[in-house]
Amino acid sequence: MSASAPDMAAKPARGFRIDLKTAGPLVALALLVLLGVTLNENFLTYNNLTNVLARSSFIGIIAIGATFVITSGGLDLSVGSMAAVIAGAMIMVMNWLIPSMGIGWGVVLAGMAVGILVGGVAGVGNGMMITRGRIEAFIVTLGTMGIFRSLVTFLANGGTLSLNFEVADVYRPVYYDGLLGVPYPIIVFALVAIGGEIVMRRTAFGRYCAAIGSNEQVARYSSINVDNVRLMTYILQGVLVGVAVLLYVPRLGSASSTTGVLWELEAIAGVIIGGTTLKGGYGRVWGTVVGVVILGLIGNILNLQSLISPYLNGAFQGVIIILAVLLQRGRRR
Amino acid sequence: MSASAPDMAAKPARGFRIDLKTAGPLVALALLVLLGVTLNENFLTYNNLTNVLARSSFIGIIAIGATFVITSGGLDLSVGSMAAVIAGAMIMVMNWLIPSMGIGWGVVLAGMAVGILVGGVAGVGNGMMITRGRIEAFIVTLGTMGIFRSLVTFLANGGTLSLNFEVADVYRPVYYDGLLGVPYPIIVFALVAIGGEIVMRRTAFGRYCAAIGSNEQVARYSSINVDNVRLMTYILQGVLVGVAVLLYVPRLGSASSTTGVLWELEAIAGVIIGGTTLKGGYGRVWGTVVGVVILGLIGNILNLQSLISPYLNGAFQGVIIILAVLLQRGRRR
Amino acid sequence: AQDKVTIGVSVPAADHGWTGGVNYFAQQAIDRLKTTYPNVDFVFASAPDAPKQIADIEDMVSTRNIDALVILPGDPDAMTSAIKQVKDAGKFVTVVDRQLSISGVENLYVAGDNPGLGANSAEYFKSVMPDGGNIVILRGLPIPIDAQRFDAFMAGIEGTNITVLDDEFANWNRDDGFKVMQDFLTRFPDIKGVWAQDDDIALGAIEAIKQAGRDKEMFIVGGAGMQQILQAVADGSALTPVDVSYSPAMIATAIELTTSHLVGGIQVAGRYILDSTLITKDNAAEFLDPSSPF
Amino acid sequence: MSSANGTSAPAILSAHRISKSFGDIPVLFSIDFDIRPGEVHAIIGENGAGKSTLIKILSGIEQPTSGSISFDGKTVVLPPNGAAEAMGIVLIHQEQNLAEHLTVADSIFLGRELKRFGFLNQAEMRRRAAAVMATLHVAVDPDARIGSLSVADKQMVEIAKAISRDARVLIMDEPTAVLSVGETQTLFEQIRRLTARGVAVIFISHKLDEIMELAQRVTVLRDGQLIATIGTEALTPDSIAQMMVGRELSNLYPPKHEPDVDAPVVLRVRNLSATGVSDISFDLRRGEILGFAGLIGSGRTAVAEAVVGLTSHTGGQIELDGKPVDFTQVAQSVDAGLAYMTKDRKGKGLLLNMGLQPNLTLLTLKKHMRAGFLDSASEARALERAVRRFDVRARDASVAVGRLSGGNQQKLMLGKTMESEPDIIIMDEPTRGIDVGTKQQIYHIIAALAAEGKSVIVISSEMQEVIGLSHRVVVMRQGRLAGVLEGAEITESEIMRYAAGIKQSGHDERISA
Ligand SMILES: Nc1ncnc2c1ncn2[C@@H]1O[C@H](COP(=O)(O)OP(=O)(O)OP(=O)(O)O)[C@@H](O)[C@H]1O
Ligand SMILES: Nc1ncnc2c1ncn2[C@@H]1O[C@H](COP(=O)(O)OP(=O)(O)OP(=O)(O)O)[C@@H](O)[C@H]1O
Ligand SMILES: [Mg+2]
Ligand SMILES: [Mg+2]
Repeated sequence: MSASAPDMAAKPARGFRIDLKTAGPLVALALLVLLGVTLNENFLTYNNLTNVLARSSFIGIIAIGATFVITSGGLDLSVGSMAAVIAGAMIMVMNWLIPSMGIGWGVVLAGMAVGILVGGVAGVGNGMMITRGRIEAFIVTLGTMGIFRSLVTFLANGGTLSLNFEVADVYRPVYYDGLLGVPYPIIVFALVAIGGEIVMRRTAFGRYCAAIGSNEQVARYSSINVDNVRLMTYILQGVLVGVAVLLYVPRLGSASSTTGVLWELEAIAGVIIGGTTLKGGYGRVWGTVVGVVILGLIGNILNLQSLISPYLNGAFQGVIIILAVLLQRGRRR
Repeated sequence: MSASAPDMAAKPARGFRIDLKTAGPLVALALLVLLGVTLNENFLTYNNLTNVLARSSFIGIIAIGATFVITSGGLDLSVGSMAAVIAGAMIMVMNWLIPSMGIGWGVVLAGMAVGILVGGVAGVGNGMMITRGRIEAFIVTLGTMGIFRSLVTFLANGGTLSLNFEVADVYRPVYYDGLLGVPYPIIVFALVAIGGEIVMRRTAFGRYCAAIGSNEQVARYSSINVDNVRLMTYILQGVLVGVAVLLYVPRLGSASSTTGVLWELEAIAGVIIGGTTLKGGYGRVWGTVVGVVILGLIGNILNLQSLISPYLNGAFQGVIIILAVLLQRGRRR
Repeated sequence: AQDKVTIGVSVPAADHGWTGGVNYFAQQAIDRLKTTYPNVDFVFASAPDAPKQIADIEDMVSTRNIDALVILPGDPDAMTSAIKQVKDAGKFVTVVDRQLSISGVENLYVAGDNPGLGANSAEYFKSVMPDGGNIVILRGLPIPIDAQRFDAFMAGIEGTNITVLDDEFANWNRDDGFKVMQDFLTRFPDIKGVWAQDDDIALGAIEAIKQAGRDKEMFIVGGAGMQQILQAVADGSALTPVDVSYSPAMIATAIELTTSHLVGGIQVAGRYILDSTLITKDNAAEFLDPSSPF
Repeated sequence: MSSANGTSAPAILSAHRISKSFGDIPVLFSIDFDIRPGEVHAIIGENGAGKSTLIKILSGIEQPTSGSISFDGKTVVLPPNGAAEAMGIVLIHQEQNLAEHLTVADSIFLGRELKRFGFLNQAEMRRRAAAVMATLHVAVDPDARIGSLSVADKQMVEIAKAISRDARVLIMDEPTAVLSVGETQTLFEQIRRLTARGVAVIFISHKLDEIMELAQRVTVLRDGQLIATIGTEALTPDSIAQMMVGRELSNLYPPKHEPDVDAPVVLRVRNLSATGVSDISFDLRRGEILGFAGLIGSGRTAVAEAVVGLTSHTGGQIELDGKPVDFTQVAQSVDAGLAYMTKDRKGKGLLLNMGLQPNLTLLTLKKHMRAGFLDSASEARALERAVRRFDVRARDASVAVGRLSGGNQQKLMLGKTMESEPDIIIMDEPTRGIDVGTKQQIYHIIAALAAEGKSVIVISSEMQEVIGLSHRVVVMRQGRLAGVLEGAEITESEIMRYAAGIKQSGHDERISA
């Protein structure tokens, strides 16, 4: 409440009008880059920056989904476990298809389709329980978080599900190659971000998400089908987790009970750092992108130096996160 | 929003009037007990029940603090890490005092005082950043969660801090002994619960928490010092984490970087299962107690049977949590 | 050897006691070697999960110009291709404890013996329970190493009269060891032995057994060689008569071997298997190290 | 029944024997109602009579328990949740119904966004929003967030939203409650423009002169019963009032007791500047009722909020009983005997999800403590008192305040503020949405307060109210004090002249009486 009040008066971003609040996360990002440059001359290399962006792409894509969920006043704690289930399902299906389809892109594409499908179905499950069952999103997704996590443990029989190596070799370029020197994960991340920004700002769906998060009653009286819009946000979230996992599997080639642990926290953190309000009503996708990149850079910067004891990494992270948000809040008073 | 709407008509609990919503978590608890009895004849033994309640007391006491924080529209993700820091600090101080004070209750009492103090200070830190710094509670406590966790890892040098064995022997009874056959942790839990219930229902502070969580502006216009009340909830939370740790340390006599991991999630889950609304405005302490006991029983029941593969423990937990809440929501429509 | 040498060390975050030990011993080794070899620089990172650990080693290659990598992969299957990239970039790679999913990637493999830990424990149970009896098992986390230990143990006791009443995950954590053991004690009136697989779990279980006053009825076998347990073994405790070594100090060995290879040109290659030995009252003294936090 | 405007066109929307119960509490009993194209049909009645409930049924927001609705001559079941808008039935809710985070343009088009190639056509929506706002003479940026608007501006946005739709039946539930004369007239112009085009308008208001001016027919409800539907020409304000309340209404305003000439100044404000206002100076004497008049957004609320410490002031001095004060917390002003009642009962006044009792005592909880604990018996007594004094009508005290009728919410808020037993009370739109009968009661309460030595500031957009109650009137314009009127000068035209900037008094001329 208190934290959201300052947004009230903020003008909507028409084009990219610069105001203080908008600048907040960008300033934090800039300071972080400055810190990186000071600490290590390799920081600004093309290699390092693409590394950081590519690896931020999973969380980034998931966080873009979370931006919609949170903007409409919801929450999804299950995304990390969902990612693990999707990865597991993709790997199992691909391994299982090899005898009939042989090694090749056919198998990979089938696996990808399964990934998106499982994500969508998981989203439908979450969304239905929340909208039709009228159970708090926190509880539903806490429950499915446990359920999904168990499921992947069960499927992997407590161990690891590994993708067949030959298929993995076919699939690998999806993470490691790119177009004109830009790795695919970054391209996909960028496309999802642009698409998300457009949906949020330029479509009725985005508008409805904000309206529902701001005041559900008002949305309802404006003949918005609140339940359907809510449901859609969870499905979108599920599908985007699927997309993220499409990029994740070629990188790690395996899934286990530890895949995706705590991704939900990171995704939500990215969303909030980016300026979306946790209680709903106001969300911005590009802010989320900046938030996620900030989180990615923190990890990178910690690896650039040996000054801070690795035991204190978490403390450094915590301080930066608070400062990044302080920067955008503090300016307004 | 949708989830809180059903509260609208909820009668204020004057005395303990029974209504459907009130009954919800109790019904879930009863069903769980029934399940336990069916699965194992030892379930209802005095020993087993005191074991479960004593184990639940830490989370329970912390969750009672969380009830106030959440009722007033806040959130504290740092409680688990805070518990670890407090345990670490207590152990270090006690070990350090032995040369000067000798083995005995003196050292233990000093340790306890330190525990409460550290908890209070941590609460002040969280609360000040949230109220004075105007940073979202989610971000502040996510940040301090990392900071506290790092701190204890650093203090323990990545390993475990162990309490001197002789002092541990003096301290042990605080967890393992009891009064008239009731273990102390259960007694303390009960006292905190009764105290919490009274504060929530019968004091201005409790009323103010609900008012702030319901509508901060209205609270401000009603001459409530919103920032101070908020701050107080975080301090109360910190002190109660301290109290919980006073009971935790004598159990195993150690603290490490893994102490209290995910306690925050468990505490919040207990609060929400108990019927408090995550967005604030309505909270009940006794519900939280029931919620925490439900969570404790789920774990207990899982250990008392061999039907469910341990890989699926998480799924069972998830299903029960959702059902427990469905029970109280579903009845109202 | 070069003038200036940089060695990257990547380990999992201290999310339970044993990995806490890994972090500790890695730091110890680094501090020690830094003073011995002023021209060696170390980059140390610990990561909570596989993607983070991959990120760490990517960063070491692209921003810190490491010459060698010593890695204890948290999730070896997920890490294999990333480690292979480091190798392909011409770095010397030492893998610790956990086998990668394709062979021939690492230059040096310093291995603990997970199946050995299970098998050695099973041997002990067989020797002290020749007529069989009831035991319970407290497992770690549902990850491959746990499965290796568990499977080897179960294979070891096969054909004996030892009955496993139930097994549950205690997550290599004292609190969970306490809870699970409490409930097992509630459930089973007759338990002769407890295999806890890990000393952190064992410490929690011991408290539960003591609380129930059943410490005369059973014994408990942990693993990993934690000082607190070793001390008890050395003191001849009936509750913890033995322990099975699985020292997190193996990371230090790996760092030392790698450093001496790079600096001193000493040839190291292939596999170093560090046995999981049974620690008894007689040999406990060899393993005691009062300065270790583990 | 003969139609007032002479047309005998068939009804476009009608209700037959409509009854409604919430749970087992009946609220409406067998109501017949109809509206013809081009007609303004007013609904009046006491607070809680069931007006809002009736129009909610007529717009599909609520479903009747029994009875039927016909639209265009056909019996229909109206779709819920405002979907009836697609049929041309547009409703302005009594309680403002806007999402705080959205912009003005967003809000006006919410639920029926203009699109081009599937994407929002924001430029066009902004343009049209600006155009509608302009027809209402409201200078609000279409990109401004709703949360940053004043209550009156929000109401204008609601009106803009409604009139910008293709309405065949436009239903307005107390649209003028927070509007001043000027805005009301603009609204009426728009209503007349719409009715000329054949739009049917259902209009709810407690301001009887407005009804006389605008409506052709009037339906009177009392306690959920239909009393009568009558053509306006057969009515006088007095006869309507009598039908509503069921008794003869004596003089609405009590006689003014002039305060003693030597009564001390209890509140002295000098050169006050704060957000939205600057250089405000005035005095308030003991036993005085000081009216604050002005157009919407002229800064009356801003002055009050700065005085009590809700917002910080950037300059000037405030003296209470001769002592300089500088409140930074509302609690300080309450303790000093100065209370402020907000006009925004939904956003700032009441906790809608809580019962009557916690709402009433929230401001004064300290008075209901025994040995450090809340004394709910004492709270219950306070509620009983307030219910009697302000005639708050609720089924039972545990009902969530959000479910009370608008007027009863207002009365409860009045009760809440009076609980603090202030020596100086600032009331912002005190009779917003209150029926004439109760209004009279409240005016008498205000007069009685003044007579017993309390001082009252009444901020009101209802000119008659300011004139009828005040000993002196401060007129504000664009954040500044335009003039102070007293005695015979207090007339509608004089106030308007100052408010519109036609007349301006010298600076220190008449700060004090
Ligand atoms: N959702 C609801 N649940 C229960 N009771 C309700 C609900 N809505 C209205 N009521 C009750 O119905 C009665 C009529 O209310 P309504 O809002 O129609 O009155 P009104 O004539 O509009 O009054 P006002 O002039 O004060 O706005 C009141 O007693 C009110 O408490
Ligand atoms: N917090 C604020 N930030 C910016 N402008 C404000 C703020 N509060 C008030 N204003 C502006 O100050 C002016 C005075 O507003 P205020 O609400 O005090 O007027 P008012 O005369 O009380 O209006 P009404 O007739 O609606 O009661 C308005 O233009 C308003 O938009
Ligand atoms: Mg089992
Ligand atoms: Mg009404």
